Amino acid sequence: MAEYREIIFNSDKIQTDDYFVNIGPQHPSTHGALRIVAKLEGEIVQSIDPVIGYIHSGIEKMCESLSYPQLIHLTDRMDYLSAHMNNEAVCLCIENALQVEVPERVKYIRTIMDELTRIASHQLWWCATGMDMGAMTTFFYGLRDREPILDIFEETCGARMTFNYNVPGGLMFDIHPNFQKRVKDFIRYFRKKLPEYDTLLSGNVIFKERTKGLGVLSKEEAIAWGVTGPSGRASGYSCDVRKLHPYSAYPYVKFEEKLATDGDTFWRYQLRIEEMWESMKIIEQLIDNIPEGDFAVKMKGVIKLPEGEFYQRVESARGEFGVFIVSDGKKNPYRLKFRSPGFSNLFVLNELVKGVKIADLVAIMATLDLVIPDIDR
Amino acid sequence: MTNEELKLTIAKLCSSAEFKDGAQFLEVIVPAADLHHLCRELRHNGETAFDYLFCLTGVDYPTYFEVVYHLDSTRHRHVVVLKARTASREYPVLDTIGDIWPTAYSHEREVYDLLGVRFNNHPDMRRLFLEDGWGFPLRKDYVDPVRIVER
Amino acid sequence: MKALFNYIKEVLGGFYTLLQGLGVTGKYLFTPWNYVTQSYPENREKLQMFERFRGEVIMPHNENNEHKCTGCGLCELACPNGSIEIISKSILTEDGKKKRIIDKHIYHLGMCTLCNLCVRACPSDAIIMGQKYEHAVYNRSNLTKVLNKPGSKIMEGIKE
Amino acid sequence: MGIRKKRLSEIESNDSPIISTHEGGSIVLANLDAMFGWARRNSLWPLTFGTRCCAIEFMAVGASRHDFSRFGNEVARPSVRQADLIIISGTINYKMAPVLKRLYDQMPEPKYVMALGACATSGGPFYYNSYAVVKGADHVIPVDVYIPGCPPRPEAYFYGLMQLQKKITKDRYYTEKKLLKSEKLK
Repeated sequence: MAEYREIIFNSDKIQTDDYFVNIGPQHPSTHGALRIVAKLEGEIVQSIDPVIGYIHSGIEKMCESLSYPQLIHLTDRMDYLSAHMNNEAVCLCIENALQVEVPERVKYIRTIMDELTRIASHQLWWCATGMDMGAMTTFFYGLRDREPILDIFEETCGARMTFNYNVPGGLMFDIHPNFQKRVKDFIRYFRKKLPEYDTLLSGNVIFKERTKGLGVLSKEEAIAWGVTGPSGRASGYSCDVRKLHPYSAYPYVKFEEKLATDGDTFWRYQLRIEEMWESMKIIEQLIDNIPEGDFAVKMKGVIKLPEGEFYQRVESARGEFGVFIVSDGKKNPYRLKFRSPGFSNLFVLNELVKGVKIADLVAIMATLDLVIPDIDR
Repeated sequence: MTNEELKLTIAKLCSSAEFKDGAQFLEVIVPAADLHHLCRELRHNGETAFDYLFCLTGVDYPTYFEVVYHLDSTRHRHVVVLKARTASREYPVLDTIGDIWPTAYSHEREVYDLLGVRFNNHPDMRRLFLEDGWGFPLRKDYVDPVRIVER
Repeated sequence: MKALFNYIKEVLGGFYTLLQGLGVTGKYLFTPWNYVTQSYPENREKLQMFERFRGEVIMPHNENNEHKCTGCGLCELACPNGSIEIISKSILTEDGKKKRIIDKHIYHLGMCTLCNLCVRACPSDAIIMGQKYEHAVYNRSNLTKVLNKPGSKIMEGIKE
Repeated sequence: MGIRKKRLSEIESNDSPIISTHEGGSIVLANLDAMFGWARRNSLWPLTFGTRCCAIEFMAVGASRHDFSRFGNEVARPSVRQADLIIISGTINYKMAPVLKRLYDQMPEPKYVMALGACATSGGPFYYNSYAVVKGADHVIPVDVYIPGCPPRPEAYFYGLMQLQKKITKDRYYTEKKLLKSEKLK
């Protein structure tokens, strides 16, 4: 008996082992086929190891055998929530390499579509975040407001999500005659509905208590780990490509780059809500002033890039998206690399979750806004 | 800093670097032996202060592999592109720079997974996307008659 | 005392935020004009897709069973994922020349990503995007279609 | 409980699943079959198995505009043990294929599989030149209904669901079992 007492109360002799929990790849809170191996001590996370590759489809290899206009449709399937930005990045890269100046009309339409895509993406992220924390209501409200945007896309581009609307040198079609009216209707509608989001989730005391001060990322860490987009800006890291390296019609509009200093889960959440307001402001400045003109410039039948290396960065809904093309002068790229924002944002997760409870791991992961095909490519 | 000034600064830090004016950015070809040293200098030097590595990728050339580092400075807002070449195609090895920019660890794993370039001193050199025993698919001589349907 | 007062205030304030959220959902319960749900199989006759909607690739035929396709193969080249195959055959024309015309325009709907590149590539507007969206089948082989109807021929006046 | 499920090879027609009806099914058991079919087809619980863009469209199907609870398809289950329909919404690659197979094996009978979108149907955009993607989910598990489109519209999903319900209605359990026994006796 005395021996047992000694073992129980003398902690030196008790041996513990690491406890591993495997989350995914089929798990509703990992937003796709992400697998996370979490090392726990009791309920406290010690470290995690993200295992990716469950949707790896070899897009970069496939692009080496496709011509430039053909490979654009694959970028839709990478980050399907910011499909238009990905399309645009490839098109801008090709246009810059060939030194083609697209008409002003194209720039305006691309910017409006970018911002609509950003709003739609953030709405869906809002649904998913609410669901990860156990609030089913957000799912219905966010997706209800997303449907009018999808209608606008479908009327103009012909598809709801993967629309392949950009071609090198411009757009595939002109905008639909109803486009401006529909966009204005939507902005009017959404200005009324967005405060509801605050009432439902951001103002909710349970949500606030759960997210404030959780998963803090400092500015230096954010830069060193390459965390961009709203997740990086929540730490005070000014990384908005729209401001730093303006493209399309962003030089013509006035908008604010929202920054926060706390870098916790709540501010990563709050910044995305504020970005939706900013996006609406950008659309309102542009929608009435779309200049007349062509919707595409005439390109050669076979597009061949000059020899060299070209890099183009755009701001997608998740952060800085980059396209790196190595061309050897043929009609298909020699090497094509997509710098996806989610890839860098995922690997900082290990730093954020040390010492939090396993239920909070899901909350932190939700506010990093991961889209797994964007990471896996 | 302009590209010319950058050129002078980098030439001072690493005498064996070659320069090339690219289409967009200043491109610097660094010998593999000097890579880690130069990166450390560029990161901690107050004039250059390249603290943000935004893209790391590998390219397969017929006789060597090239790893391309895109560096940005959040203080000075200038960009430089570093390129390091492996000595051979059979045993491609470079030094890791993950201790300077931690984001490089995961990117280097990706380069290893897809191209087979190994990085010295990397703490966790495992496959990332694919399972052990696959070939390195982004190499130009990769063939897989079972899984790939050629068009 | 003050701490206790603050505590009670906090608890009540927390309840108030919860009630606010409930108020939003409660409002929609009693305002039927805000309902957005569509009832699909019931409204099937009335349901109209947008005119640019891309449902499948079709080849329009006129009443004489004629189409515009010359079998040039540009759509096959433009397709990024190989969902179009063109099989051509050679025939003898009246003046004794050999001519290649289209035999079968095979379209794999199960592989198509509806990217519209084939329609853009077609020089004679022979193929367009159709509006049909109900394609579900039990057997995958039913998704491979032959777009030109049997016995059809090329319309007069279409040059290659 | 071995419930024999109709496999694809047994169905030739596209529009309606013609499943051979056996002569002499008894009145009680035939009615029981019809009742089971009715109950099953009106409470299909899907598994949340989303990999690529089609998963987002599947979310849209579940949301307020389209609302799949009208079909009794209501509760998307995170665990296979509570679900009876896998909707493969997205690409399946060689790393994911064993996971999918395992999920299918863990599922209780009767189980149904729906391939949503071009990737699950045939590999879609990744059919040619891709080293990682399985060329269609039916190389891994048997699929009941294929819905092409990239991604399919919510209405297309509902049409596929109705086709699946039609198939379940024609499914036979008791009459089939009796027939199997009599075949064995011969």
